[in-house]
Amino acid sequence: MSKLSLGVDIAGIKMKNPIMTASGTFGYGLEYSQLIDIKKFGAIVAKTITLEPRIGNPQPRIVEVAGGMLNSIGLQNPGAKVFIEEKLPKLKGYRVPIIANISGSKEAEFVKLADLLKDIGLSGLEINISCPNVERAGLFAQDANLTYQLVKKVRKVTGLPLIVKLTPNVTDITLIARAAEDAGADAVSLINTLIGMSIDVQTKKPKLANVIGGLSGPAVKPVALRMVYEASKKVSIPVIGMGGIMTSDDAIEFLLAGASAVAIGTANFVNPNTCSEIIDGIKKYMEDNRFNKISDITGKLK
Amino acid sequence: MSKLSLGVDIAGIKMKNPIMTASGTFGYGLEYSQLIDIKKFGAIVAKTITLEPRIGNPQPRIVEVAGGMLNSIGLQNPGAKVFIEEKLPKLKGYRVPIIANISGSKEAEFVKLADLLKDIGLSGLEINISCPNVERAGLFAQDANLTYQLVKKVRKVTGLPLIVKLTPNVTDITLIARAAEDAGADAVSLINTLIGMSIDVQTKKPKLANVIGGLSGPAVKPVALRMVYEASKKVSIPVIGMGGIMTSDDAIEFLLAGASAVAIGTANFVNPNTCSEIIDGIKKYMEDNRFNKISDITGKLK
Amino acid sequence: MRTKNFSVKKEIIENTKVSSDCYRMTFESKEIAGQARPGQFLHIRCTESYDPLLRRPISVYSIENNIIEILYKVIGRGTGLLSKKTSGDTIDVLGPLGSGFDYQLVSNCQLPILVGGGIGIAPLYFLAQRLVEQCSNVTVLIGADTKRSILCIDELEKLDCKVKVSTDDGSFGLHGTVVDLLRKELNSKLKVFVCGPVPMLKQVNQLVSKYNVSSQVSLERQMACGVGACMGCAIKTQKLKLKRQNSKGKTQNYKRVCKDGPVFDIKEIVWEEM
Amino acid sequence: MRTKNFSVKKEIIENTKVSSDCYRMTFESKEIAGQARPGQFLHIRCTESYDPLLRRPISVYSIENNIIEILYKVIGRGTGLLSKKTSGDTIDVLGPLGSGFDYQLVSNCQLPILVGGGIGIAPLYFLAQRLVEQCSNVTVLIGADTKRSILCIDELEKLDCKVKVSTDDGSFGLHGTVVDLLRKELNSKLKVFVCGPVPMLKQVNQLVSKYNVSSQVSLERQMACGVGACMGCAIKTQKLKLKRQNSKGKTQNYKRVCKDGPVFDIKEIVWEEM
Ligand SMILES: Cc1cc2nc3c(=O)[nH]c(=O)nc-3n(C[C@H](O)[C@H](O)[C@H](O)COP(=O)(O)OP(=O)(O)OC[C@H]3O[C@@H](n4cnc5c(N)ncnc54)[C@H](O)[C@@H]3O)c2cc1C
Ligand SMILES: Cc1cc2nc3c(=O)[nH]c(=O)nc-3n(C[C@H](O)[C@H](O)[C@H](O)COP(=O)(O)OP(=O)(O)OC[C@H]3O[C@@H](n4cnc5c(N)ncnc54)[C@H](O)[C@@H]3O)c2cc1C
Ligand SMILES: Cc1cc2nc3c(=O)[nH]c(=O)nc-3n(C[C@H](O)[C@H](O)[C@H](O)COP(=O)(O)O)c2cc1C
Ligand SMILES: Cc1cc2nc3c(=O)[nH]c(=O)nc-3n(C[C@H](O)[C@H](O)[C@H](O)COP(=O)(O)O)c2cc1C
Ligand code: FES
Ligand code: FES
Repeated sequence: MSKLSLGVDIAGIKMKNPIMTASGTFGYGLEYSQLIDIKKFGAIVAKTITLEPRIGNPQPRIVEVAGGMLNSIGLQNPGAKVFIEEKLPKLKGYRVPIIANISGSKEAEFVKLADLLKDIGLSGLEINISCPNVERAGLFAQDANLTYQLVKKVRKVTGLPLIVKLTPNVTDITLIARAAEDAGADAVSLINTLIGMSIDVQTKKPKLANVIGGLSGPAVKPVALRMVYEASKKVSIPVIGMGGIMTSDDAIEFLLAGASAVAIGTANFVNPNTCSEIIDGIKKYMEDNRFNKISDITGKLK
Repeated sequence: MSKLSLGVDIAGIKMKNPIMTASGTFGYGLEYSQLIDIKKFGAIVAKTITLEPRIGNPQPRIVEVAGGMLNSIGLQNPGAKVFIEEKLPKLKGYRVPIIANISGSKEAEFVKLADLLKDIGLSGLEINISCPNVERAGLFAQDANLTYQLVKKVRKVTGLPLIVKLTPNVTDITLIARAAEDAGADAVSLINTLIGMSIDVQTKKPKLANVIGGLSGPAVKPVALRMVYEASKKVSIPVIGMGGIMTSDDAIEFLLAGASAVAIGTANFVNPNTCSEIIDGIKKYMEDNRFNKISDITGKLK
Repeated sequence: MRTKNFSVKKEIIENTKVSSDCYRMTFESKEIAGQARPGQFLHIRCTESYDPLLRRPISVYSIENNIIEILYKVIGRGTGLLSKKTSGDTIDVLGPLGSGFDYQLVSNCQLPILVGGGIGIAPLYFLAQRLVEQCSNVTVLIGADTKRSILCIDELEKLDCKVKVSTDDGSFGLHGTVVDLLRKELNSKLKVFVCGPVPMLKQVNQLVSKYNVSSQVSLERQMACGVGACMGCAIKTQKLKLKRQNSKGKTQNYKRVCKDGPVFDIKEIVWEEM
Repeated sequence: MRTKNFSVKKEIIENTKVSSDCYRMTFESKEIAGQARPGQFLHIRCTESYDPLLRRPISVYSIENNIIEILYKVIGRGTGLLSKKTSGDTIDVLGPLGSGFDYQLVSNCQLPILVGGGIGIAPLYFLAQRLVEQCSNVTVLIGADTKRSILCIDELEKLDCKVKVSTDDGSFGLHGTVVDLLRKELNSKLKVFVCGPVPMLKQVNQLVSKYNVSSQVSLERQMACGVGACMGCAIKTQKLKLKRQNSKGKTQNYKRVCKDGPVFDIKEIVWEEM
């Protein structure tokens, strides 16, 4: 009998299992440290950082909707300097691959950030070109050409495994995923949040101060799964699937659809043990199905 | 004190209230006739018909997901002839504006259908250029240019109020809505379903025989609302809002966001009295807010 | 043979566990009681929340003095939530829906035989209630996995039905399946009414088609509307040779389990596609 | 002053209605009891379903012998579902979370005064429990809309607190608001602890800022994670002049209600933005 392993190698990032945290839902890993054993994770994706600190959007920033939530945090973050000097050293203490996630409003910011982050012991770099909560019109990831240009430039400055995080708010996700691949991305993450809105009929105002926000949670899962399925058939780099994963069965759906790893976001808020339970659940599924490795599941949809 | 009226005039269709049925969720109006008083409705939008009868997709065609459902009915319908000869005469009995909904895979089919349906006593014609369950790649409504061309051609043959039903599976809904308006549409309906997927991890097969299907129900509401909000700011024709409306508060959210009328789909399955309850709820809301007409709500988001 | 249907909210009288995973629930509804026929079902909202969202179809198990009874097995979240309800809680029901069994045809020379696999017995008990009013030779075959999960023997015997039981593990009755029981009873005078899991129905189909025995089968299918509007439950059917050809075009090949069924002539079903 | 926090599932001991819309729930948790400080809260999952999805923050109301008690008002679906739970059901709780009141500073020359509007009394009772251990002059001001909705007078009096009540309709105590009660008590030796609806908090702020009375306020904010990870609850704050300037950059202007709060110095809050 051969040995069961949950290990995966995503674009050179060696993970002991395919479970990652989704950026922005796990802070810089410290907040959950009392509640859960972070060492169990495959990788930690830190919250998006920008070159300069950002104060984010006004309140209210979150609102619950059926099967999910809308957020308009607005990339509140302490900036690259604080991340590098204060957050990262603590994160490294977990001995889990750490993936930084960066964003910006101009190509040059991404490039500068990627450059700053290249030799500081990160396992990978995710570029968030799909956050709906900053400037509305014109996410990079809504345009294949912009995506290509941006990824190409970031690629030049970093030797880190480069993950490009895509938005579901597009007509054809495969075009954007292909553009990222063509420009040299090592993996794509999908999905970021769907753009949504909610209104308080009593006050007649949007429930989010920012009017629109990003939808996440179980409500988006069918869309996310479909996009992972579509994209993974069209690119040869690994796809990291996310969007509404709450249980190990959800995670396995993404793997079957073509994901090589999955990230857990909103579920952390509902049940901080989600990641750990999913790891156990996948292991059991593999035993039940006599699978030895994650690649026995990935893309094995019948 | 002036008189409260829920009446609306959508592109020349005079409705006693802004509540319509969403195509495909109410059959041809007959199935629900025992359970509810169909005469109360603002308008009935019949299930999509095609030129020739269609048998639709294989089973399973529906699957429940968090806060919603996926369907891949595949436009099963008895064809134009049966609609005209058998269904429409019965529908007319309700003395409610009847809007036919048509689809096809080629422009010529739409044109021929529009022509067939023009002088048979319909109150309006909705063209479904956004059904995700027929041919996958290339919904008309995913391309502004195709939308423009098609609407232009249909416009030429019909004098009926022409409603164009759009898909949410696009990068920028405003471009498509504008294309429809420019081509002569009298109103746009949005949203049709979001394309989604669900997998059975035990059998490793998609839960829908057709692999992908359309997501509807409360889960899509935030996305639908955002699109109605965006589109209604960019077009001057009325927007008919739909997507996850379950309660009168939901309906009012759509009106505030910019819809001139709303359609109820999946909610009919959950609670056949939804439409009726929503009509009552809107009336109460108007009384509480001292509104006299629906246009006091439409687009009045603060 | 259409019946009227209603949308009602009723107080639950009782909701009791009757086996490891089955429950019986009763509520009063004059409307439904006045209309329901065996084989029809109720479409039940299991929660006010939007998750799970859709109603769940559950057969009418019994009607006596305007008291509606259902017998249901806890499968997933919908039925799980149903089982948590207690007397006094409200239940939101549409019904009676669907076509029901065509049991009026049973003449003296026909022997009604009811074949229920597992929870498939649920619609058959109501059928038995009505059949015993017109004939005295009602046979019911019950298949279960094991002794503990056999349902309603006592009730059926109280109706003076002839009851035979099979269990997969041989812990009660015949060691085998309900199809094995049926095989022994087969003769051309039988009029068969079946409900159960699809593999069992397929076996019954093979059996009865050999002998050309008149058989009606109650099918299950994922449903959304339950009233025939959404086409979610439509299945491929074949036209019955016996009946006059219908000229309404291709869609006549699809029938809605919720409205045209759930009971079909066994020959109508395209079994390869089930 | 960080406390450890836990994720526990516990059996509900009791869940009883205490007024027209308020409930008290108890469960045992050694872990939480060992750590919880007044002003901290629990993040409670109200249903297994995904609708509603998020947890709900509820303060610790009382701790005695490892029994945790919460007092909550039914507002919407989350608290509605909570109120349906019965003893024996399981409750899924994270906690204790947040900073809590800084009540250790109370010296002999300070008069602690607790000001609760409506359900805002919930975290204050636990504070009173702890304060009476160190001083004997604890005053509690309770504001309610009407007599029937006044909470915990008896319990507070049992702790030997001085309790004063106001009602909006004058049906009990002072005809007015709890701010009117506070106005009468004001003197510079007070140490104020407030919890209640935002309009009330704003009035308290105006009042105490005039007199420069030390005041801590417990805030509410929609929360997702509850542990400081998502930034969903972050509010704009102003640096306190008293404390050493913090050089960590602009984001220090935002603080998380769940982690840096829910208790803040009243001067920290940018009240115009609340
Ligand atoms: C006409 C009809 C009559 C029925 N009568 C009875 C009865 O008397 N007693 C009884 O115990 N069961 C009956 N069933 C089956 C019952 O509807 C399902 O067991 C129930 O819907 C499962 O729901 P769940 O939420 O518990 O399980 P889920 O976790 O939702 O699903 C478990 C399985 O049940 C099936 N299912 C889910 N939703 C539906 C749906 N809306 N319609 C059909 N199947 C679904 C799915 O195929 C799924 O694989 C009947 C079904 C039909 C179609
Ligand atoms: C730190 C803290 C301590 C609290 N302690 C208590 C307490 O001891 N007793 C008590 O009765 N109430 C307390 N609350 C308030 C309680 O959390 C809300 O009443 C509850 O979340 C309402 O949820 P619902 O589902 O019943 O209502 P909903 O229908 O969801 O919402 C009604 C209103 O409640 C607010 N709300 C909804 N979800 C949240 C959320 N996750 N966080 C904050 N507000 C929300 C919204 O602003 C909304 O307008 C506390 C809140 C906070 C932040
Ligand atoms: C509160 C919140 C904050 C988020 N912040 C970020 C972020 O900073 N950067 C990013 O790339 N994605 C961010 N996301 C998106 C998630 O990483 C993830 O892509 C999305 O939520 C879908 O996954 P889920 O449904 O599991 O949450 C955020 C999501 C939430 C809910
Ligand atoms: C079962 C089902 C069948 C549908 N069939 C059609 C159709 O035939 N034509 C069409 O234009 N839209 C169809 N739709 C889409 C609805 O009209 C509506 O746009 C969508 O479901 C969103 O609204 P809802 O969330 O209220 O259901 C269908 C939706 C469902 C759920
Ligand atoms: S469930 Fe809608 S047609 Fe049968
Ligand atoms: S609720 Fe997530 S940071 Fe406070």
